[in-house]
Formats: sequence, C-alpha cells, structure tokens
Amino acid sequence: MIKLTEQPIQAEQAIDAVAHCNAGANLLFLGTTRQWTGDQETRELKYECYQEMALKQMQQLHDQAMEKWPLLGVCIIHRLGCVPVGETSIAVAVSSGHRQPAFEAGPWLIDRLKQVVPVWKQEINQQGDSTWVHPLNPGATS
Amino acid sequence: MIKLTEQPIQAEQAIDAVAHCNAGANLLFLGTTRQWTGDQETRELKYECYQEMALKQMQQLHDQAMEKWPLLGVCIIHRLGCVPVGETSIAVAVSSGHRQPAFEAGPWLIDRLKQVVPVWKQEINQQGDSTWVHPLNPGATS
Amino acid sequence: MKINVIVFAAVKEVLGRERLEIDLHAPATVADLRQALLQKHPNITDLMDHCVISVDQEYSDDSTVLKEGCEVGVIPPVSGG
Amino acid sequence: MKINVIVFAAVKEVLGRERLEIDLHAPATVADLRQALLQKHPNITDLMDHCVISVDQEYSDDSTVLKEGCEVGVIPPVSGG
Repeated sequence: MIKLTEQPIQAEQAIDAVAHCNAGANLLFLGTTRQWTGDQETRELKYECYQEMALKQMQQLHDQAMEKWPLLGVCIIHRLGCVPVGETSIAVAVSSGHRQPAFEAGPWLIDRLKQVVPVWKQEINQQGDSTWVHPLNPGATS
Repeated sequence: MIKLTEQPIQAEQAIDAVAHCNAGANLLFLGTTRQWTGDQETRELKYECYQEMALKQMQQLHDQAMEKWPLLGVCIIHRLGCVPVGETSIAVAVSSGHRQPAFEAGPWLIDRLKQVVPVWKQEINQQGDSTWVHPLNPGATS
Repeated sequence: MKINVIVFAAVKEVLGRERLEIDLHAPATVADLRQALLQKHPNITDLMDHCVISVDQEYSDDSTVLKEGCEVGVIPPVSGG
Repeated sequence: MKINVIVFAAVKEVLGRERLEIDLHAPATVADLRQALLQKHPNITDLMDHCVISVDQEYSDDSTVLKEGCEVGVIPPVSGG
C-alpha cells in the first residue's frame, strides 16, 4: 500500500496493510516529530509534496523492495500538512516469512525515501518561525 | 515495558509504550505465526515459559539495549499459550532520537531474546500433532 | 513550444506561485530549460544550484529532451520522512 | 540439603511433572545436581545433554555452587519469539 494523507497515521493501519498468513516477521517504522533537536525546540513540522511524482517514486520503492527481498507486503504512508510533536509523519511497514529480509528492507526503504521522494518539510519552532529543512539543516525527524 | 501475556498483542500497545516527545524514530517488530513452512501447515503455536526467569532475562535485555544505544524506550511483550496463524507471539518496540540506533537495537533484541529468554513453543499442525520447536526444528515463526 | 513548470518549497516561496510556463525553441533539453528559467527569474539562481529537474514525474539530467506538453518539476533537496 | 528443581517443555512431558526435589550433600555444584538428577531419572539423559541449568533464575555452569533453598531450572533449548 502506498498513500499520502493529511490525516494522522495509526500504527495498526500500516501493520495491517502488510499482514499475511505466511508472514513470521512484521516490521514497522514510524518517523515522528521530535520536540528537541539539541537546544532547538520544535512546535510542528509542515510537509508539502509533488503529489503525482511522490506517489510514483513511492510505488517504485515498493516494487524495488519486493524485487530485492522475499517480502510478503510493503506499505509506505506519508503524512502531509502539519505534524505536531509526537505524531507520525512517515510509516513504513514490511512483512516476510523470516525476519532478516524485513530488517534489511525496512531501513533501506526509509533511507531511499528520504533520498528520492519529492516531499519537503518546514520546521516551525516555538516562536512560530519556519525554516525549510534540507541536507545542511536536517531538522526534527528520524 | 516488559510483559508476558496470554492475551492477543496489539501493535499500538507496544508502539505506545515507547512513545517519547524526543523520539524521531520508532521501530516495532512483530513475530507472527506463519501458516506454511515449506510444505508443513501450522494450525497454531503453543508457548510456555519459566515466568520469573523469562521476565528477569527480558528486563536484562531491556537494560542492556538502553546501555548499548541512545534509546528513549524499549518494550518487549511475549504472548503465552496458543497463538493461531497470523497472530503475534512477540512484539519488540524501540524508540530513539534518530533512526540508526532503533534499526540496530531492534534486530539485536529479537536475536538475543531467541537465545536467552526461557520460552518454549510447540508447533501444532493441521492434524493436531504437536512438536517441540528447537534449533534443529525451527518452526513457524520469524 | 510551451513547457509547464511546477516549483516547490523555497523556490515556490521566492517566486510566489507554483506553476510557470516557459517558452522554448524545439528541440530543447533540460539544460535549455534551466537557462531560460534563470534568465526569466534570476532571483532563484542560488536555489536552482541545488535543485534537480523532473520530467513527467521522473528524475532527469541536463541532456534529457523535453517534449511539447511535458510537465517539468523543479525539485529542491527533498526532506521527507 | 534439598534443592528445588523446575523442569520445562519436553523434560516436563517425559517426567510427567514440573517440580522435583533433589537431595544433595553440601557443598554441591550444578555438576553434582546433574549427576543426581540423571541417576534418579535416567529417561531424561538424552534431553539433559541439550539442557542448561539456571540457579535462582540466572544461567549457570557446572561449577556454580548450590545453596540450600535455591531454585534450579532445567532449561531445554529455548524457542521463544
């Protein structure tokens, strides 16, 4: 399952999407908005995307992971709009018969997603100032 | 959180247990009963444990993981009794500021758990025959 | 030919809009589009140094050939997740 | 001295019960307990080859010294998860 949503992401939603009767291993990664990054306090993150291309790139990551590993399911859900401290911006779930493919595919998917999926975030601090997050300014997420 | 339970394990339960306002990364592993292992069809797994020692060993794994990595939370829940196909026997969740510690601690915890925590499972096949699972007969889980 | 360009994040903020139209002589490549874009909007020069260009929702390079009606995206460093 | 022994999984099935009491002359080690256990229950000899012994819920080795009232576990290869 591939999804972009403005609604809060529930853990069950992503893990249910990869459930399979032949799965022994189910891995879920949730990226959440962190309150403190060093001495910087974040109020929320604000995400926007290039929707058609983001969905296309997420689908490609899904397909590539299914090809690279013997997975039974792959789910990528990205939230858009404002994500307050503690809430989930990204959920990646995978399932496989045994645990090694899941533990390899999970980090690969989130690493690749952060490299190729056209989503951008602004960090809003406690004073309400916003900054675009980029590689030299990595911000309040995982 | 460390827990042994006869009740079904919900994903939210484990992920909520490691929620932290300074977490950017939250990782959940669920081990579920697999229906087919090669040409062997499993009906359910039946778990028993040495309760006091299992809790002690799980707490030690919790503490060791918190020491080895900069984690914000560690949760290990193991189910006991019968676990039908598709249901969760083990949930391991960890949270951290950034994702690397979570992705290292997650597999370490499940690997270690399978080595040191005194829990035993029997595999019940479709004919109702039961077999103790051991290293030479690894059974229908992750 | 007319090329539809969509811009995002900081580039969108500086330009004050999300969609532009750039007129190019065919045949034209992504490199030609970059040049035309900077000529028309020199205020995004610094940002463009860090942007990659997508053509019809796929990453491209300077030599990618543009076709009439294609959709070009100006993609700043992504920061999803 | 009396040592409380708890057995699990296949060992429990073979013995038909979970708790045993083994009488040892102090001082005694885990190795002495193993020997006494096999003398009393030779039918678990094959299984015992693959078991480790816990003392008061911690893994032990053959040289670990047993104390009056301690709880010994006979731990077959674990298969949790």
